[in-house]
Amino acid sequence: MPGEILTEVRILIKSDADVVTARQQARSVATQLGFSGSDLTIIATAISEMARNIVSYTGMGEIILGPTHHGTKQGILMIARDEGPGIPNVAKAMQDGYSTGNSLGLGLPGTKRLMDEFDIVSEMGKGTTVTMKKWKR
Amino acid sequence: MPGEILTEVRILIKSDADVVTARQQARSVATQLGFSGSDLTIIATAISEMARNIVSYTGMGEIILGPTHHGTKQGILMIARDEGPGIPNVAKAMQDGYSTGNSLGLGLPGTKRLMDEFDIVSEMGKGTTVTMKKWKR
Amino acid sequence: MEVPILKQGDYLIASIQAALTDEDLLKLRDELAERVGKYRSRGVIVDVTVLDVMDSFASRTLTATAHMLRLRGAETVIVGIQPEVAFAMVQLGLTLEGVTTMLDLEEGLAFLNRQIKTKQGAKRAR
Amino acid sequence: MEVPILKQGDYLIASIQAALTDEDLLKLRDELAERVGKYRSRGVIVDVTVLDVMDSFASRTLTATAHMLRLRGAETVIVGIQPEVAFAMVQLGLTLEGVTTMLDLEEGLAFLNRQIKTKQGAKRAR
Ligand SMILES: Nc1ncnc2c1ncn2[C@@H]1O[C@H](COP(=O)(O)OP(=O)(O)O)[C@@H](O)[C@H]1O
Ligand SMILES: Nc1ncnc2c1ncn2[C@@H]1O[C@H](COP(=O)(O)OP(=O)(O)O)[C@@H](O)[C@H]1O
Repeated sequence: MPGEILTEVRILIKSDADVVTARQQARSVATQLGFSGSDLTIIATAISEMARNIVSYTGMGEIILGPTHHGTKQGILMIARDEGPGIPNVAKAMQDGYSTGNSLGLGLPGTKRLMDEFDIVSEMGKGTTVTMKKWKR
Repeated sequence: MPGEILTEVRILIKSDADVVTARQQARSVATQLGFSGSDLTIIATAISEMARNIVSYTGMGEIILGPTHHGTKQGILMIARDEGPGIPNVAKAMQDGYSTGNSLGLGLPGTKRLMDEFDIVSEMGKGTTVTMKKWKR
Repeated sequence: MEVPILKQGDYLIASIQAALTDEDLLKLRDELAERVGKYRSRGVIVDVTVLDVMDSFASRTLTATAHMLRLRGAETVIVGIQPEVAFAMVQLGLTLEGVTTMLDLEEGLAFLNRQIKTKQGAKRAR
Repeated sequence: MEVPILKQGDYLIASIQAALTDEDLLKLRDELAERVGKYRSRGVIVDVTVLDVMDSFASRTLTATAHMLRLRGAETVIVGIQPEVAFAMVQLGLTLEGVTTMLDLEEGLAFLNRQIKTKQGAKRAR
């Protein structure tokens, strides 16, 4: 993604304390990029969900935050990346209520609803990358 | 599973008194394996549900309890096995509220929520095997 | 393992003493339904303090018992669910919907006393 | 980040002071279950005013906490969910099913007072 991210923040995710750090950083980067109000909450919530999935389902991963644009639209780019086991059936994982853990199964589909763009690529044994964008209003 | 189970306890399940015995044994084995507090209750509850399913839906079966480990993680392995009619649609049976009896239909999905690992294999006319693991904290 | 049922004034108190089989639980339900009629009891307390497991069968049976007894004119309170038991129940998805739960016997009795006084008050007002 | 739990008469008030990790939330759940027994509390208020994110783990844990505490005889109210937080929760699909939510601490206390009076009074269907 070089060229697209001008300045970026990377947060290593390996414990549940890092989930808190990631959502705080997300809020801070989004504020710097000019987001406000409920958009900040939405961005922090999305990052919280994706960071938790990294902790829950893989050993370790990272969150990358930075600016993005498309034509005149300005926004924030968020990437959650891990080299964990991957998701066997991404279509299933994207359904409300589907969880291999003991949780609600709303993380992936819910976060997609929070974002303007949401893209997930997962390869068995290689890991998972979720790329999200939220545009400024 | 040889090599994985060092010492194991087997409990024959054929009446509702055996359900009580099974959950008491589960608590006792788990205590010996170093579990305590709410984990003991969770383990006993899971065994109670699985043992009752054996009594309710098949003539007879068994519960096997023993130690397990994965890397440095230590835990308890619990197997509920019967040679009953099997479950025609396991995915359906795993849904909250699905029951062919007059009960709550929470036994299988609820027990999965109680466990760290939960695996069910069922073959029509051959029987059902539920394999569960709970790790020490 | 039979559950002793004590009559105390207008109330019945069933104190579970040890782990119960499913059959014991069904017997308790039937026994309570009968005695509520026999003694014209206004309230029933089921003390589950000693139970270290409350699984789906026990929850379903106790809920059904409470509903049955209400139809027979008695209020039922389940008391003494231990914290770990409550935790496991919630994970299983069991919430004892529509059943009154109180911390212990004392709270349960206090609840029934308030309950029944109000019911009597309402009747007198009519 | 430990959550201070204040005892105020029959109630416990847990005022979350800062962002919580998942572990902090689980500790809060266990601590409340224990203290409800110790202090014989009838009501619990969890004040989440300062939380700027309520994600699926927090929602699930608070829901489980409320159900657990009810089984122990105490009513739970979550207060202070901010409008933007509520908005994000709804988008995520989180609804705190079966949990009472009130605007703020004051409303929460008023609700518990009414609730407990009602419990003392005629039985209402829950
Ligand atoms: N980063 C990841 N690596 C591997 N598996 C994942 C990852 N994220 C999600 N999953 C899988 O997708 C399922 C659905 O995820 P999600 O919608 O976030 O719900 P939940 O986390 O509540 O289960 C998870 O249960 C898990 O099996
Ligand atoms: N060991 C078993 N053998 C055959 N069928 C089973 C077995 N365990 C469960 N089932 C089937 O799966 C359904 C769901 O089980 P469960 O979730 O435990 O709920 P419940 O026992 O309350 O019906 C049962 O109604 C039954 O039809």
